[in-house]
Amino acid sequence: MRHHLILRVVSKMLIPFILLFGLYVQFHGDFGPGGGFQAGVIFAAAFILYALVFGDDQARKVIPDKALILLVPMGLLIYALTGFAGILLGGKFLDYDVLSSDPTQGQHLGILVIELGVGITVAAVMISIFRAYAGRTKAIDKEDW
Amino acid sequence: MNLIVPHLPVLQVAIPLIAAPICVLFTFGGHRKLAWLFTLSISWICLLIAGALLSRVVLETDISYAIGSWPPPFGIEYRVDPINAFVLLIISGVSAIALPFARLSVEKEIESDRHVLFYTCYLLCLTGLLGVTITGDAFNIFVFLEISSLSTYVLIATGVRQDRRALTAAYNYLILGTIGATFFVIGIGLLYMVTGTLNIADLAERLKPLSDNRVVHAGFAFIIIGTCLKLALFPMHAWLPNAYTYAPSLVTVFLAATSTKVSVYVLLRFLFTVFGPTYDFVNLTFEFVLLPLAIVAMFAGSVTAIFQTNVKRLFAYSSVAQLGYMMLGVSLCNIPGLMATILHIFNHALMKGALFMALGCVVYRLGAISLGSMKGLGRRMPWTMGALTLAGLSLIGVPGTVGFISKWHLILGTLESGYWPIAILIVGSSLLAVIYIWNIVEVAYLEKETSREQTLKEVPMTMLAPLWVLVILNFYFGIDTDLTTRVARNVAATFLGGG
Amino acid sequence: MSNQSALILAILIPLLGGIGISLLRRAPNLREACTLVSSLVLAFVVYSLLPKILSGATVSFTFKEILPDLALEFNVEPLGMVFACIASGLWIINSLYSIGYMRGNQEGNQTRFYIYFTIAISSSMGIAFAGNMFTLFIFYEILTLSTYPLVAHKQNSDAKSGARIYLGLLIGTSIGFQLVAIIWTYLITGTLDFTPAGILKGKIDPTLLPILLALYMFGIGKAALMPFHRWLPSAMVAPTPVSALLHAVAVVKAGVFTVLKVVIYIFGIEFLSETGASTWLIWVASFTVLAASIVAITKDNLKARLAYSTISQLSYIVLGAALANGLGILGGGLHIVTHAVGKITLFMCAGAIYVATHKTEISEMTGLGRKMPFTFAAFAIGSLSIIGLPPFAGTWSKWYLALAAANAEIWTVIGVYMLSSLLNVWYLLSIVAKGFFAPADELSDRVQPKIQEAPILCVLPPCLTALGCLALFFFAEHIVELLRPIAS
Amino acid sequence: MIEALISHYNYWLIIILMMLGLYVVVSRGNLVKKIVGLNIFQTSVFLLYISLSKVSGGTAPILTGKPESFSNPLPHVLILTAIVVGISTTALGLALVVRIRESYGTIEEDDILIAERSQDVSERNGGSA
Repeated sequence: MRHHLILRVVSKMLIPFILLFGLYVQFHGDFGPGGGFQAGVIFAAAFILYALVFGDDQARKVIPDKALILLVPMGLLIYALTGFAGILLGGKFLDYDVLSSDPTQGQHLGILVIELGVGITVAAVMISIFRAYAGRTKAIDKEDW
Repeated sequence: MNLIVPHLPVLQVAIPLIAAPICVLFTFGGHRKLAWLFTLSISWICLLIAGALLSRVVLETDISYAIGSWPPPFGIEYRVDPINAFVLLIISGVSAIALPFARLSVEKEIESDRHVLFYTCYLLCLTGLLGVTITGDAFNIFVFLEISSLSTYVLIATGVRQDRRALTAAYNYLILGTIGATFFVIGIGLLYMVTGTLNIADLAERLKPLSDNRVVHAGFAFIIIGTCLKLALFPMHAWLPNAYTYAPSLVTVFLAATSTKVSVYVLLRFLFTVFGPTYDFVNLTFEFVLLPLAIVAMFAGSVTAIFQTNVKRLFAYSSVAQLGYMMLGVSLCNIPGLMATILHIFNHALMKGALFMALGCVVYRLGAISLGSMKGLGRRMPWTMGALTLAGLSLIGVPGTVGFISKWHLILGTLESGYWPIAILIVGSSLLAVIYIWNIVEVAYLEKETSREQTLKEVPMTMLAPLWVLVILNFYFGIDTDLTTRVARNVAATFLGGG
Repeated sequence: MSNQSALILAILIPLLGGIGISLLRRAPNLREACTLVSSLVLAFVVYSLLPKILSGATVSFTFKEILPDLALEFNVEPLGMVFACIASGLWIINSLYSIGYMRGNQEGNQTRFYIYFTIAISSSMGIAFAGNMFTLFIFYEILTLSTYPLVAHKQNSDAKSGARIYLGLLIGTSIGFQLVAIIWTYLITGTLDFTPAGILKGKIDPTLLPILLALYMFGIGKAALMPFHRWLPSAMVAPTPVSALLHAVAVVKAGVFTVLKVVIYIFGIEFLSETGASTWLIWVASFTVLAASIVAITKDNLKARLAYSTISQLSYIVLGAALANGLGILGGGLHIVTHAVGKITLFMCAGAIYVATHKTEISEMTGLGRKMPFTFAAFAIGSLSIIGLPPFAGTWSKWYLALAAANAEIWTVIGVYMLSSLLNVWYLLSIVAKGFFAPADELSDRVQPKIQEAPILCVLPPCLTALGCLALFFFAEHIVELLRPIAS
Repeated sequence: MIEALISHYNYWLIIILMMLGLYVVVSRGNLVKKIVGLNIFQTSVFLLYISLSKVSGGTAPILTGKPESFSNPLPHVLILTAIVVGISTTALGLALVVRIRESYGTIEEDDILIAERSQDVSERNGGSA
């Protein structure tokens, strides 16, 4: 789609805002509607849009495959380690109360970290799924579609 | 110790869960071989935890663990009682025994660049199965069920290197499994609609005054059908034979020994803990749905097995029949019958684990497992075929093996309910097992070998040792039945008394 | 050596022997020595128990409770003692004979043969000493399975189909009927222990009693009651030592031994005779006796004829049990011994003829007796003993069985005994007569000019057992003494 | 009667959707269409949960300090999880379809069955020969 000028310009303008909105949904999730799942998908949407307009190879330069493989488990690890932190600090698994001296602040902190982990994993997984399909060599002829 | 012991219930699930992403990291820096070792050690840790949990619930009392310190009816509760501690032990035990066998088998059957992801999926599957078993929250069961199922579909599809039919098998399982899980979640939703709770213990309490509510009936039906699809009760077994046949050996061993058993456990949980045989509609289900289907399953599975030429598929159909035995025990709804089911969950894991592992050894050497290719194998691979024969005897239910113990209780259960024609049917279907086992024995020992098999050697020790551990357990628990019958009796009494 | 350890050793020694054999598989001489040594040690151990049992002591040993109230339990009582003595004693002679036969015939897979033989003997010991029906059933099944490789030894299509029938019938009846009967018994009585007066009395509806009895009797397929007798002729594809020891002594005797045990200790003789539940069995057994004898006459294959003769003789014992009186039990127990010694002689002779001439059909054996005098003499003695003529052992058992029938005042049964003895004369002595007196077949003489006696290890054992037939006639009183406590 | 139909219109819609989805899964031979059907089926369940959590007159479950009746947030959370499960299933299913297309050259169930049956037959003959 290299020659679709309008598309390229519009998406170049849009992508930063999509990312910003993703971050908003991510970090505002504990006060209003939002959270890691939604944010992750929005975040991934930005990268997918980029890949669609500028090509898969270009997108791979932004986030290499290796980074994705690293990011997927990273989010999960953040989640699980927060859970274990609860145990280590004397509470139960995923107990946010003990994360800080004040239980309310602990809850706040806990849910932020957890959602961050979720967001990272979801975004990385969505991009991986897209890449897994888009990156496949053409096996289907034009006529077949 | 204080850091570990009170948290054992959650560690049982959290350790394999966190191990899965860590395992992915082995893709970096040429540590691929370590993935297997890592998975193995995680499995053994899980086994230790399960053992500790079981000994605690058997000797002391049930354990309840509130995730995130949210008290039970509101937060997610992990609840360990003898039945699920027992199932936990089965799952982690099979995994711990199967993994030493896995190294060579996986190297042979799966491309080397996929090993790390394969073991990651395996760990996720383990997490899911353990989670389904340990959780005390109905919706959480669904989540873990899907974790295990999704990873199972992937694991089955990795068999594509051997045979492309693994793909369609995984696809069909995906469709049917998802329908089953969705039915299950509809049922949960309907129950939630009337009770407003998802905690199993709480659900049981709140359902008591609602036995005439039609939404409850619908929810019950959805849950039963959903789990029966997952546990492959005839006629909802269509996904099972191909899935077992074309999956890699390790996956078949693990799935055959654990995944359907976990679904049986879920069914037991809902039938007895949540609803209980005091409800009329539950009793009607036993008598008019589960009992006839179980009997048909026993025969349809065994008869189909007799005509199979692919030995893996043969045992897959035999699994359908064996699930019939388990469901028969459930539907009898008396102490020996339920004991038979619970014993058979354990015993069948031992015998099918051993059988599929022996077939895994055959695949390792031959690459194929049709009856025709096994001619004269008894001489070339005496230890493998010996193990196969002995585990087959256990499947038939020869006295001194675990199969006999469960069959004994099952027959006792039918006679106690006065269904003595069914007792004869049970006996008849075990005679069918004699036929298909003996088909294999005859081919392996009495047929002349073809020239191709002349150069065959026995599989390496690392594959034989786990196989024989399982075979010996088949006999050990056939003679020393203290542990198994004690747990089974305990559970059966709670289910029937507490319901 | 304490009594208990003797009991355990009796079951373990053959197994240890089996392990020894598998270790010595590369050295045939040592391997066969191992078989012989373990048979000797086993006989020594078993016979060391004999004086204690004669003095009325009991030896028991409980291993492990497998199912609630059902332990793996062993208990030595007179009937089991008799069975163990006869099986272990004849194993020595049969070991000698196996060596001669297997080498003389150059059979393959000899190690496997000897190993499974030891397992079969071990499970026979388990059956003999079982303290409850449950333990007995376990060893009964092990015996079936361990003899399967022996029956299928030749691995050709004949062996395969024969072994299939063998396994199918024995497993089928035992799981299909016997197991159901056992579980039924357990359900109504809560125990399966062998108790002298039986355990069923007063616990079961008398109208159901014949059904339960039928489940047991047809379930014990090894007793070869018609119509479940087909496995025995099929099993004749096995090498002759197997037919001789297992299918004339261990397996079939395990069957009738179980029948006696069930009748005495589960049902109780008194209870059975009071209710008359076993009347139908008298007729089924009588029919089997006569029908099998008649079939035997039609068989030209020597081993097949002997197999049908065995079926007929086994039903003598079942008949003794069905009469449900002390004399019947006594006669049955005695017949286990006398028939065992007689039949093993006949089988070993058949094997010796096969080794020497490779002949299996009776019609080809004309005049052989003059070339193989020892073999045929032993055969003649064995036949006479089975027919029941003095001075051979079979006389006594038939005597007691007939007395039992008279005691029960069922005269037809005496008629059956007499008629079948006449048929015995026909189908057994005709072979002897053919061997000694018929003119030799000249054609076969020309083809195979040098027929002579089989190797010494094949001829000596039948001669020994033939002498045993003679000796038992004079020592039968001891066996009767041993058995009398259970018959009263 | 009409009253019952109208007052529970959400359930009727959900049931229709559910059956439609299930029917597509069963009746279509195209593997991708099956997955679409599966998605419709799953979505109907999501709707079931969400519609049952609605409390008439309730607000969003955000604490404002004022005593208000608010809708039950729990089903939304549950369905969030279920949606994730659904996405994973769809992704995996489609991945399998891609691989099936690569090795069988078709995504029509009938053609695949024919190919598999001939494979079965050749295996059976090869095995016994």
